[in-house]
Amino acid sequence: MSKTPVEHVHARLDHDEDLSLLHEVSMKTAGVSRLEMCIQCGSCGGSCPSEMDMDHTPRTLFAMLRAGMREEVLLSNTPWICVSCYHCVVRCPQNVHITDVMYSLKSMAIQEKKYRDSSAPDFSETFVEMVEKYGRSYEFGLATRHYLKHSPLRMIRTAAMGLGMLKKGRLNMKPTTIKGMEQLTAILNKAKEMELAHE
Amino acid sequence: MSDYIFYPGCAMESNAKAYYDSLMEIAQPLGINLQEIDDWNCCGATEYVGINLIPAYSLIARNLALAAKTGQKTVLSPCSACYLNLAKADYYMAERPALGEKVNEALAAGNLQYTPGSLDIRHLLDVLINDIGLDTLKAKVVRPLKGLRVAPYTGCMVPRPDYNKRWSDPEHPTELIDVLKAIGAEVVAFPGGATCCGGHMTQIGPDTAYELIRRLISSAEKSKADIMVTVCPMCQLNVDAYQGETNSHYGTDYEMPIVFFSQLVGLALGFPPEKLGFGSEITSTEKALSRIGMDIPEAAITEGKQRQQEGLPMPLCMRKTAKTPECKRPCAEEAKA
Amino acid sequence: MSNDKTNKIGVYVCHCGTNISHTVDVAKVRDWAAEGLGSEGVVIARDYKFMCSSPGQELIEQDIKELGLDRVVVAACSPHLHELTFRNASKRAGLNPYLTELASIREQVSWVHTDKEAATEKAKAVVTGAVERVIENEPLEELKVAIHPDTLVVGGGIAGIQAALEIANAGKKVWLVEREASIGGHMAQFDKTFPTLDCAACILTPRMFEAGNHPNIELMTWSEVTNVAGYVGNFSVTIKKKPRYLKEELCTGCRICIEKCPTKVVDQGYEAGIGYRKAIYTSSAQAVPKYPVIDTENCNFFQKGTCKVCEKSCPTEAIDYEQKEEFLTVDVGNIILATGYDLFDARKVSNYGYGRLPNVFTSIEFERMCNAAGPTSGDIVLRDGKTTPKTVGIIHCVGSRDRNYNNYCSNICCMQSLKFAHLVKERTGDTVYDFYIDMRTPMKAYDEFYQRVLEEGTLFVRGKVAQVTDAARKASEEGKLMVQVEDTLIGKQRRIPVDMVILSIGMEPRHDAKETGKLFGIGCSANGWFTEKHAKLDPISTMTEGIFIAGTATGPKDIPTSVAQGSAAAARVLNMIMRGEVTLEPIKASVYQGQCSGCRICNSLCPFNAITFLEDRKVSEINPALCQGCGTCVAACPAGAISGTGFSNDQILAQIDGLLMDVTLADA
Amino acid sequence: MSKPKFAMYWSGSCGGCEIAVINIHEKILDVDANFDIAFWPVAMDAKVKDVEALEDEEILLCLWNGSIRNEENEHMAHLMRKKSKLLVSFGSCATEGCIPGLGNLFPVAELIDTAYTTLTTDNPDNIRPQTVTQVPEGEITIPAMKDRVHTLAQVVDVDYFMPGCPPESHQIAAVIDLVIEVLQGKAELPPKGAVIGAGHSTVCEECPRQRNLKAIKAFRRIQDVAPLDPELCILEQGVPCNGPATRSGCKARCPSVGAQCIGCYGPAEGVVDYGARLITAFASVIDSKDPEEIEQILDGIPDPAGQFYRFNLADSLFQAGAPAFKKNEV
Amino acid sequence: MSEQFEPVIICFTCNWCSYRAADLAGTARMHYAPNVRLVRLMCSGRLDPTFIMKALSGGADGVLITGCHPGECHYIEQNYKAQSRWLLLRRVLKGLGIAPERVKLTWTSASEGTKLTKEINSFVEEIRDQGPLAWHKNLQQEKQETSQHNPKQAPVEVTV
Repeated sequence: MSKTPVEHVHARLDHDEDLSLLHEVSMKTAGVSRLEMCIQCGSCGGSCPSEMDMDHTPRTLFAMLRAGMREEVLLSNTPWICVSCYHCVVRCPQNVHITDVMYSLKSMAIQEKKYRDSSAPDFSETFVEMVEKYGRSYEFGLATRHYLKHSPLRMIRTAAMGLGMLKKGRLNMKPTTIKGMEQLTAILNKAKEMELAHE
Repeated sequence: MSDYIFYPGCAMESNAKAYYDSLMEIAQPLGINLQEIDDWNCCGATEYVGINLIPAYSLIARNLALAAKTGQKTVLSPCSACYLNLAKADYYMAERPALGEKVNEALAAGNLQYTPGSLDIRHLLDVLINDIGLDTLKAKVVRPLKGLRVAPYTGCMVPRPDYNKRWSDPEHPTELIDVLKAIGAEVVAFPGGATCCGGHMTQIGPDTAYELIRRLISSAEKSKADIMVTVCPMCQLNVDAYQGETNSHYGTDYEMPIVFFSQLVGLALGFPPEKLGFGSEITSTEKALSRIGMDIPEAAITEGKQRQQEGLPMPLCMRKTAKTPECKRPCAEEAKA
Repeated sequence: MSNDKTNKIGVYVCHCGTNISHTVDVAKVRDWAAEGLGSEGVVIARDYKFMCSSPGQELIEQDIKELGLDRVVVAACSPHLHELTFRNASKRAGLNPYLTELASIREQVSWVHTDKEAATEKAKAVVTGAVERVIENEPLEELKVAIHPDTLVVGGGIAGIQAALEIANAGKKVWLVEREASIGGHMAQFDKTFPTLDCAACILTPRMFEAGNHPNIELMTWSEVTNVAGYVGNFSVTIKKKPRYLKEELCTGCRICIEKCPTKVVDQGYEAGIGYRKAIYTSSAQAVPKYPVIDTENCNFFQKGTCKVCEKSCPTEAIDYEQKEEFLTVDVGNIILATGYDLFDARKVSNYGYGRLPNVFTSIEFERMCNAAGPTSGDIVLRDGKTTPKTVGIIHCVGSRDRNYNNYCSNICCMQSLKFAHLVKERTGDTVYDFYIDMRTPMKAYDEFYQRVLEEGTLFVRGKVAQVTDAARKASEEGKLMVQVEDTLIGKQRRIPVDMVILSIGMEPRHDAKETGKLFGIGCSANGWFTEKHAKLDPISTMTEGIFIAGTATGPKDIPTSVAQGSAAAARVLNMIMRGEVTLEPIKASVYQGQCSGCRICNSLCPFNAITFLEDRKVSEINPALCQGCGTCVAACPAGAISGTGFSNDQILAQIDGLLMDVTLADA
Repeated sequence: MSKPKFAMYWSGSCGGCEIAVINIHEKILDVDANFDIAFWPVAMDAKVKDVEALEDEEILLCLWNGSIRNEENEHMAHLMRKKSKLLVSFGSCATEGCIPGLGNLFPVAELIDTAYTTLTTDNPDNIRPQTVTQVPEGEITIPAMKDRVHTLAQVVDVDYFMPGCPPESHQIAAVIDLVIEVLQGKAELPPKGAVIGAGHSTVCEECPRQRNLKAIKAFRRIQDVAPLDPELCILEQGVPCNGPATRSGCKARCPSVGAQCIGCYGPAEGVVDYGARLITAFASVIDSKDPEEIEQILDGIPDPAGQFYRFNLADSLFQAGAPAFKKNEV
Repeated sequence: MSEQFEPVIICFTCNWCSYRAADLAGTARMHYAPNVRLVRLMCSGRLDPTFIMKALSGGADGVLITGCHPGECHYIEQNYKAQSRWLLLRRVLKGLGIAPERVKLTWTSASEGTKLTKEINSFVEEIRDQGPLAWHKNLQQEKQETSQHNPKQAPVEVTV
């Protein structure tokens, strides 16, 4: 049975202050995350345009990271609702790389298969799959596959729009493949061998 | 003629063809010489970074490595997300040397290499303002868009987080406003000018996206704009193509067209609409265009000045105080105008 | 390296209990000193449990007397701890204190290394370095300088006024220089002062008047210091008196000229940009001195050549359009800088909309608005000048505690915000929201004031406001300012509609603090505030002797602290004056003029202006009283003509030789 | 009474010092009048064995010019030391290594290779000189090069130093006058180890140019400053002039005629390392705090080691560049 | 004792910042490599390049220069002078074939005992990688060769 957040904090504190989760996320973040510098002012949560659909504000999430609440953090929908608008980043008085931390949390959640709604991770994965296959994004393929799997109903609703896009030449039926696919694959394969966990 | 390494990005080939077409038209007369990176690949948008870090940055860096090979220094990207990704990779590879090393290790598998800091990553809007210049632009205008009320929609990923400190203000950037004024359009006060269109949420969390799209369109409506103008393929797609869904979600009947700024610049430079990709929008621009289509006055645009009449005086505009001469943000008078 | 066998050096190795001896083999170090360094002149080497104890010190004194030691090396702790102790011991035994050296084998060896063998070897090297160095040491005498009894106080805010009055009341003369037309500073702009809510004018004006009329205070307003020469006890200061375009000796302060002046301009100074003044003006009716000045940029006569209404209306013919700036040079013994602060420019935080959204005000605008003598006669109204707000939001930390702007807490903003919350409640009964990150109310009666404001019903929201916007999302938001914030105590974003927003803006160093620092030879921290000699133990002194500092020039402070510092700085100055003379550390540079080529390379290196070029003899000279002993000129002199006591080339080169002796012996 | 003996010897150097001595014109007659010239290979024939035959310290005054470049130089230095009462290190080569000292930037083999393979050398068989060669007449030897150039004082004890490349003739004349006065009992010798025939301070002391506060934003070559202000300090015009660190005594010859001082008189009195004085002096007047900008300014001094140690390398703290020690590295 | 090369490093400190940082490192019992020996100056502005050359030519393998952070100099701005001198000295060292990396400049405030410790440890490793400079040894060896010179060997009769 999973513990409530409060129980979890207590469980953690009973042992010792465990900052390993915070550090893990920090290490996995591009650039210098400065996550440990958060002063819990809430300028991120206040700035967020999509906060209304999040289960936790980014600030709360950072506090939870500090408290080592791994399950709760990874299961949170917050990173998936983040729209990458960077408002929080420019307003953060401590210059925490908030958007990039959200990306890190998503990748951790995907790795550990910890998410409540598979739609968003699937979308990202499908997108990446296409890019890895062709070297370019392939919206038509992406949209059809994603909608078919996750919201066939919406596909019907948006069919007219999609058709319009097709008609106006804004949706390519066929993917474009780059010439250097072999090179790109070699690069990505090498990249996948590496992790940015230790410095 | 200034030379730029051109990174168009995937959208320019598909849903943002209008952006591509109009850019290709206006580049020549404005003196922008574009050299497309040979065999560029997708930048990964906002998706790849959320899956696996090193591959995501390696994917971006392949483009940087290819661009650096040309020997030129400046990369021009018209797409906001591409611009941000390229700039970010360049910045973080230097800020976090471990990342830079690993990405280069991956690039080496494809016989490529990139030294962070060796390229200038610039957005089309920045190049237009700072390299070409508003004066040049104004001089080329043959059909000022007088009477067209435009809502300047810069979006997020151009002015923020602004790794290289190129933009006037992260919250209320003035660049797009200045360009639109230069081509004679009437720029309305649009408080949401740098807020979010919903990004990929139209795909994975439409309810969130509809709200953000609604805020934008209702704000543009309220400010009596005929048309919204954007610098970003994603913004254009979301506001344009998902406007119908947003309407049905909220039971509204908005009809707010949105086009790329290059399209309007093209019109002002005298190109016919059909060469600039007009007609490919889902939300029709017909009504908006008709406001300038019929009547093309020659008169120069004069900015109306409003005086403080009554009550307490407003703070001085930052542009007018000597202490911060570099300020470019809008002042009260302009906001009111 | 000198092998002057005539030296008699004593080396004393301290165990420091076991602090040193647990890692360093002190006996080995002692034996090395006695045997290995015998050829260098070491005649005695001892080790002892606690060298700094009385018996330890007596050991040294005894050896100096009995063995006739002429140099002493104590291998113990850091010189910052006990250099003075052992120098005094030598002095008691009749040896010049500067012939004693400390070798730090505790902080630099035993405490930071674990390998006993390596630590012992290093300790030997450190001791050898000290022995070689001490051979080159020279006996030094302290310098004494007489103190001029007059004092210069720069800045006529509350700290400067306080300092000037303290000194003047003690019977000593003060030159009080203020660059504005009136003294009083920022405090004169305020309405009420926290936490007691006294009216600022009621407590400040009497002090201003007293300073303006004190027989021992020479008040120089509308004046600036342009040059500082000399050194502690003997400064020569040039003051520029800007033209008021009015003969002070004729002006009665009747204010008729002000009344008659036809030109009204927005007052960006005293009225903080929300009120107006004339082209001839005083900051307020309580200005000290009472003389107005003409603002030439806005004066019809200076701009267009016509008008002269002030001249015509003046009953005493005091107006003088021809007046020029004057320069005055005064001699003083000490200087107090009380140059104050600037306010953060709220327009930089564009998400708060100041400058764009009319009903966003800064704290200083609000102070003027609250003030009964201010532009609204104390009415709290919106920018339209008439509407009373129903809901007011107050935002803390604007420009403070934020790496994008100023990365420090501005100290007074929490209390200032609470004061505003109280004033709004008291005068309008409005709903007041107070947005804070952390509530900082540590001083006397401050937290009690917070309790009072809580009681009065102000609504506190813990969260840094993300933005203030007029972009309505729904009908209920139309026409309001929306304060968007995460209420961090519930973890949800809120959009709170208000009519008026007050930004509690922080303090910044004066925009010209760097130049002022250069003028007086004092430094600024990374944030731009003046640096104290010691942040805790000597907060009102600077690195330049005879220059003291008070009030917000060193960082954000409230009024009581500024006043206390003004008094403290005055006490230090009086202390100097009473002493009559001052003793200076003998670590100084000097030019051997026979060797100086007059190349003038050193001339621009000294931040304390201690080096002068003698045009007649074409050589440079160093004023020992101004020299702070940094040694930069010594290192720079291409002719080797400048030497520095205490850290001479010979001393340092010898020390390097000593430190490397193990290597060179192994190579031989 | 026989006249005291005088000698002058020329080792690793260009011969300019000898010419400078001749340039004292009729003063040379005073030398002849007061001294018996025992050994002066440039001026008159004499054999080493004649010197060897002398009593120790029989020569009163020996002016030694030239660096210690080869084993013969060294041998002769020991010989002349033994036979002379006063040994004067005469000129820059003897005193600080001078231009030959720049050879210390390279391994000696490389120097020889360069000398015997340059374009202007006609050496089709790529021959190298050998210290010992068998010829029909027997075995002939030539002195071997030493690994580095040394100053005279690094090899033998020296009584006085006289700097300059070459020493100015008026200074030579003054020194000769002094020695004669000493001989006549009218003056006393300076303390042993003293620098004679030069000032204590540096060239600026004698330089007629106007000097002000210095704040340098760019260093330039003198030919790139056009026109050079004839009245103003050359360093202030951005030209790295070695004058501020170079011993006075030459009457500021170069700066007075519009050329920067290149430092031939070596360091001022008491200075440990000549180059260090220039490094610190030039760096101190750079008007910038930004490392990048400073680097840009420093680019204006393209060869700092050469500029600062043109004359003084062999006598500097380092005495040589690292390549000179190559053979010592495993 | 292991076979690894133990460099000797001279570290010049400023009386107001880095020397106090070293005191702090001691008081806090932070540990660092014993290869570093400190020389106290009143200010990094006192640092004469002669001292660095003396150290390197006199047996040290590396020199660490420490001073107050830019803008925090106790004597206002003398640390910038040290910076310029260091930048020029590096170029001279390079010209003499000595790796400029053997002389490093780092800013350390009085409170940065940890930073000083870190800088010392990493510099010791950097110099260890550089290997011995052995300048004094080289000069010494030559001196010995010079003085051991056998007069019998050389003289060449110069006859014309």
